[in-house]
Amino acid sequence: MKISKTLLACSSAFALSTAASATDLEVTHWWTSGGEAAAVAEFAKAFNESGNKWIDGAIAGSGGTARPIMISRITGGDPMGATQFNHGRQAEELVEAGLMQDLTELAEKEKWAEIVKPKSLLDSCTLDGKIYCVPVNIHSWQWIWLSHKAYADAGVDVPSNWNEFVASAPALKKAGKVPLAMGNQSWQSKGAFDVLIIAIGGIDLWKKIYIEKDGATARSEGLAKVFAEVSEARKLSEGSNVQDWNLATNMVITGKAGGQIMGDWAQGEFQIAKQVAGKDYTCLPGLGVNEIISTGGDAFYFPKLNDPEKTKAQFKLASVMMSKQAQVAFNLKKGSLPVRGDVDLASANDCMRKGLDILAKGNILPDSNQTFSPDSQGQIEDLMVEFWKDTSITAKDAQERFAKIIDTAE
Amino acid sequence: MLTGKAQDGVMTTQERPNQLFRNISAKIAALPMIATALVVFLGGTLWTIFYSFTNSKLLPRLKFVGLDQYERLWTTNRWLISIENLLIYGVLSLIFSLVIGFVLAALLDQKIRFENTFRTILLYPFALSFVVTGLVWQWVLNPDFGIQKVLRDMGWTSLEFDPLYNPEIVIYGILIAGLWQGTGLIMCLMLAGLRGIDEDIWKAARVDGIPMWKTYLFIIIPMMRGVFITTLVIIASGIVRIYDLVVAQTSGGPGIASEVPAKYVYDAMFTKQNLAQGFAGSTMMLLSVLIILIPWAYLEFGGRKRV
Amino acid sequence: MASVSIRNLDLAFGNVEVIQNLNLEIEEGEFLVLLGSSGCGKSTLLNCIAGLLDLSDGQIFINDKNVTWQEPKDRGIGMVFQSYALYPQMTVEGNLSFGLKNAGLPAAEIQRRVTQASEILQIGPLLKRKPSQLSGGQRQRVAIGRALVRDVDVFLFDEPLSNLDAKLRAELRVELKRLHQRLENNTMIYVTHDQIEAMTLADRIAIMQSGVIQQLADPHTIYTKPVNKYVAGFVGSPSINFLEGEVKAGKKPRFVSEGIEIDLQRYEFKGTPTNGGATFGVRPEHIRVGEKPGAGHFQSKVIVDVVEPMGSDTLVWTRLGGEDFRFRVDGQSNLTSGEEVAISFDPAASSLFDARTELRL
Amino acid sequence: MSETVLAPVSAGIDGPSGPKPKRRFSRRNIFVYGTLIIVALYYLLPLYVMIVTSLKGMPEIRLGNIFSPPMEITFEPWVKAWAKACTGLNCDGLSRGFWNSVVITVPSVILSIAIASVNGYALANWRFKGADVFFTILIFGAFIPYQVMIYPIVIILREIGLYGKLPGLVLVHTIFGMPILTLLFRNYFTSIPEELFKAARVDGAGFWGIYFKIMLPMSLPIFVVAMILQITGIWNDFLFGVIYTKPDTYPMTVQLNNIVNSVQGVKEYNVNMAATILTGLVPLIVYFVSGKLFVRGIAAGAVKG
Repeated sequence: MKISKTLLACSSAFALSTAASATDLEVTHWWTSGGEAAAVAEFAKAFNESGNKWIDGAIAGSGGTARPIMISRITGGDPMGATQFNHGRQAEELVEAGLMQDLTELAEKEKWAEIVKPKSLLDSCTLDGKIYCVPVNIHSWQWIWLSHKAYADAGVDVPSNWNEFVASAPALKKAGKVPLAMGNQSWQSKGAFDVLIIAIGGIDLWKKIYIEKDGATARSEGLAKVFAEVSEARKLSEGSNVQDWNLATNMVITGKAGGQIMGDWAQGEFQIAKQVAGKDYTCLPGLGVNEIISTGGDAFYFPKLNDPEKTKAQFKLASVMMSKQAQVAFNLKKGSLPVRGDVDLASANDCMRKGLDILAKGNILPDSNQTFSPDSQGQIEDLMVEFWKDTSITAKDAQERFAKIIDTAE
Repeated sequence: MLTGKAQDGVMTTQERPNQLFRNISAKIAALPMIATALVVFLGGTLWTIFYSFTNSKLLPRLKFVGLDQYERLWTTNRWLISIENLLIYGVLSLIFSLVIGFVLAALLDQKIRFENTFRTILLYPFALSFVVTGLVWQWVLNPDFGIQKVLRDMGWTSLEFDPLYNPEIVIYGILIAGLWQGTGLIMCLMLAGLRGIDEDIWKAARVDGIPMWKTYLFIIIPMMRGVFITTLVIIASGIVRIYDLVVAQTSGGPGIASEVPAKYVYDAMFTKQNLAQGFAGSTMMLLSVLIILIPWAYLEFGGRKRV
Repeated sequence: MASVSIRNLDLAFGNVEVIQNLNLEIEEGEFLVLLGSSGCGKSTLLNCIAGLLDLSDGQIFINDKNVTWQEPKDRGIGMVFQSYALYPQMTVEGNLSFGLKNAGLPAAEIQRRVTQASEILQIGPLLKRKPSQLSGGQRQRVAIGRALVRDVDVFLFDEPLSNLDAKLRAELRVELKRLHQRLENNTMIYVTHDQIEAMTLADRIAIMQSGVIQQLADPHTIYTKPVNKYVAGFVGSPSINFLEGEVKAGKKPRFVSEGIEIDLQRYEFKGTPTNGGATFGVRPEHIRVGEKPGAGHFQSKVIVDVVEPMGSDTLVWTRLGGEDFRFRVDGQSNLTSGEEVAISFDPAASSLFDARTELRL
Repeated sequence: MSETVLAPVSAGIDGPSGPKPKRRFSRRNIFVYGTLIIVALYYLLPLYVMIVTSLKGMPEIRLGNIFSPPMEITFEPWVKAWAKACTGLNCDGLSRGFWNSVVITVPSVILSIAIASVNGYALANWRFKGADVFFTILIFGAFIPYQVMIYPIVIILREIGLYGKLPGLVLVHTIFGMPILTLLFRNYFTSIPEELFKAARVDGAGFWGIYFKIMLPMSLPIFVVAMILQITGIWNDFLFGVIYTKPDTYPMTVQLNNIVNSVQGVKEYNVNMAATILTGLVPLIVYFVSGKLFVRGIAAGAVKG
């Protein structure tokens, strides 16, 4: 009995990693749309190839639905093997409370500090000099997706920037299209607003407010212009009676809507629908005005587990997620940019190339998830979804309320 | 008499049983209830109130900020809208549930044929979860393919019926679904109450020539006090807790027009990662529950004495 | 030797005093009836004896054993309830044997006792039935049987016949009496508001009002010598006639009321008569009509107001001394309304109460 | 009375005689049945829409109106909802959740009813000091939104080591089912004649003896009510199911939510509706089968305040 146990231990110790005893690792995430699911399947495949087993714990809805469940399970002492969070501060306190696995050793061994680009991604994972998460992709918000079919139906040219888009809206409306598709969830409203700040107010304005949290700037004329613009834009989104972002995207894909301000993850949906960038749809980074992208994205955290086998599997998964092949395979499907500067995305499509170019030029911003606490984010989201959907709120009132949030933002 | 209290019986010198051990089995049996009441409901409530004075974010921590959370709560538009929605929904739901439930019960109580069939039809929505209810009604009320589209296709093109997408009336859209799901049970409770009324009352009213509606209004309803109290507890508890239905039907939208307090609390705690803000909202909700409950407890325990 | 002894019993629900400082000694083999109108505390007292209610103060002894804090089952009592309280899901046999099984008696003994009890109560053929298949009378027999099989010294009856119709009630009453005669060593405490049950069954009656025993005596004494106005008015059907007036003491004590004067020389005063307000009570059946009055008897002429024939006898309403006045005559009597009759009664069979204390004079 | 019998026959020959004729379509009947039928249609409408939609193909849904019957009946959505719909990487539909729901529901229903019935019995018949206070707190608990209690419950479960385990979930259902169930049982037991309870005490039965041998056999109606309420409540629960379980033990409602909210491309309304019906099937069947007992049980004393 004893001997066989020892033997078993030895054999597993000496076996190649691919032959290691299969360990089940439950991975929770909220990637359930078509493109997302296809992308996450790449991670699962790569992890399973390492001899372990990916137990998929997808929670549908959105981050808002999924995060409470994840947090409850981690604080309740029954954590999963790995879990998705957005880049930034969502898991900050969980890390502080010592509930998360320290990945520093692995990161140093694999020299993440050298390969992760931009470096800010890794910074978001770092607390007191220790690394606690694996950034897996770069997502940027600053895109508008335009449907060629919709514009063809309306008999106007596909716009090349935001101003043209607004100008063409009446024609679309006349053709029975919704000019601007927009889901009902609050994070979408806020995202679109943030993008419009950059497009209309400029990058510095954004930085002043979102990084320096300057209340005076939030009350400035510059931002007033943005609010005025949004108050016009919200009329363009009337009639998009959908909740989920991908249903809004679907309106663009099917030509029911002219365009959608949405992050680059929308790309995955176009891909699943077998649409070709430049031919069926057009993407305009920075809404065609200020070409810049934010470097938000998703990261995986690994809650501390008691089972050493599982811990080993966790490190394996972290390593797999950072690996070149997985990065390429995953990000191609997801429509996001890889976190490694040293991979070649030969098969990347038009839109991804645009993103890669901007990234290479260094025109990057942090994501507001990185600069704001979830609380402040949530407050802005509440305000924005109200503002977008309730036309009785004037731009002025909304701006004042916005400024108040910025005053106290953390 | 001869015996003073000091003198015990001739043969027994038993100790007076400790009050704590009187009915000991009953107390042991009630332990789960006592534990639930004290630890979960009371303890959880106090814990919640306690931490509402801190600035706990994702995890509870003891950094006190006084009434800051409450100040923020009552200056937050979303909370105010939530309260307003709850009031509208609550009052209307209470009235309609009682009225519809009672009227349906009275109709079913007319010794009609197919009573079982009707009752089953009225009751079945209660078997469905709020999530399902929300989804179905979201679908039926969807302007693009629901009632509005059907009626427009039939020629009524000017019709606007999109309660779930109009911030002004979205709460009524939710009310429709809520009533659909809940009135069946109320009807059942009322029906049970009506069945418990002495037949002679009806005979008396008939002989006296009192019209039926008057009999119901002035004689039967006052006799059903107990049923109404139970029903009220059930309806009211459902109102305060409303959450799933809104999430499934509108997610609080359009905008924040159909937000409710429970959702505010949940989102504050988990999405905004601001536990203390959520706790402050919880505390306000619990407080309002107490306001509902105190009159009930008074009626239940203070009103009558059992001899 | 007292079978049941209640000493200084107090009972309060919250602030409401239900029984105050009550003392009661019941002899072995005695049939004691607790009589009173509803709410007088009689059932409460019975529940205290049974151990179903905790007392606030005082002691209860059964067979000289202090049972104040004992469980009902350990007190050696059997109890019969008004609504029978049969366990609906058990057969008659199950009902009878339930208590015995709880006490852990061997099956053979249970069988023996059930058979015996069912023979006494003639419910043998019903043993396999459920309570819902029995008539009211049968149910109450079973309920009595349930107390019987326990083979206890003290039986407690809580208005056992109240739910039965008049005919059945009379039948079962006799059976209860028979039962008591047969079980001569068993003490029975019987709560009722029905004075006929009380009079027919009791060795002694305790009349209760507001948680206090007003009078404890044998039925005859209660009937003829009520200690106070309440008892006098409560016992007897048709009820006693009261005349309000005053006592004029002296060598020839008299009772004076509106237009009448009753010579009280034949009346047995408890003490020396004194002047003062009083109530005079005379039972309807003590009044003679048309007969020649005896010495010292009261006599008067009255006008008949209402005649109530009741078959065996007839109740005649008239007025005397400014009050309604009833008397009972033979069922054959053919008095009619408006007729004038001469009545008389013997003050010795009457009762006189102080107007203020309402106690017997 | 006798005079009427003897009255001249001619007096009443043309007057009413025999049973009073009953008009089938009296105004009252039209009102009663008319109202009921209209209301019934309103109540049935969503079910109809669900069933009809679940039998249509996607193209037909997009074109037609939701109330028209399917032109071509397809069971594909049902198959997909049961066995093929995807959430993330799992493409086995609701089937996995069905047994999980059973495994969660059965012990939860049994335990919660067992405890609540004993509570109700203790409160109704063995009133001890402070019982009313605990009961009031319990009723207060009926009003507490579950969301509010998630955090304290997480902590409590963590402290007693039941977080994430089936017993933990059963416990949560028991706790949150307790207020209303206890109220029902208490009211029911209060309505049972107290003399029965007293007789049993004289017969030497103790707390448990009376409960099991006297009260329990008499309480079938209220147990039916409690069972129906609990089966539907627990089966339909989403919140606790999602927070206190793991992917491989997700109950059906969580799977339903996942299927409905995992939109891959277009929203497959037919699959969603089929999934919705499938999820609601167990409580629906429970209601259809025992609806009659439900009303009877409530009438049997549950509502007597």
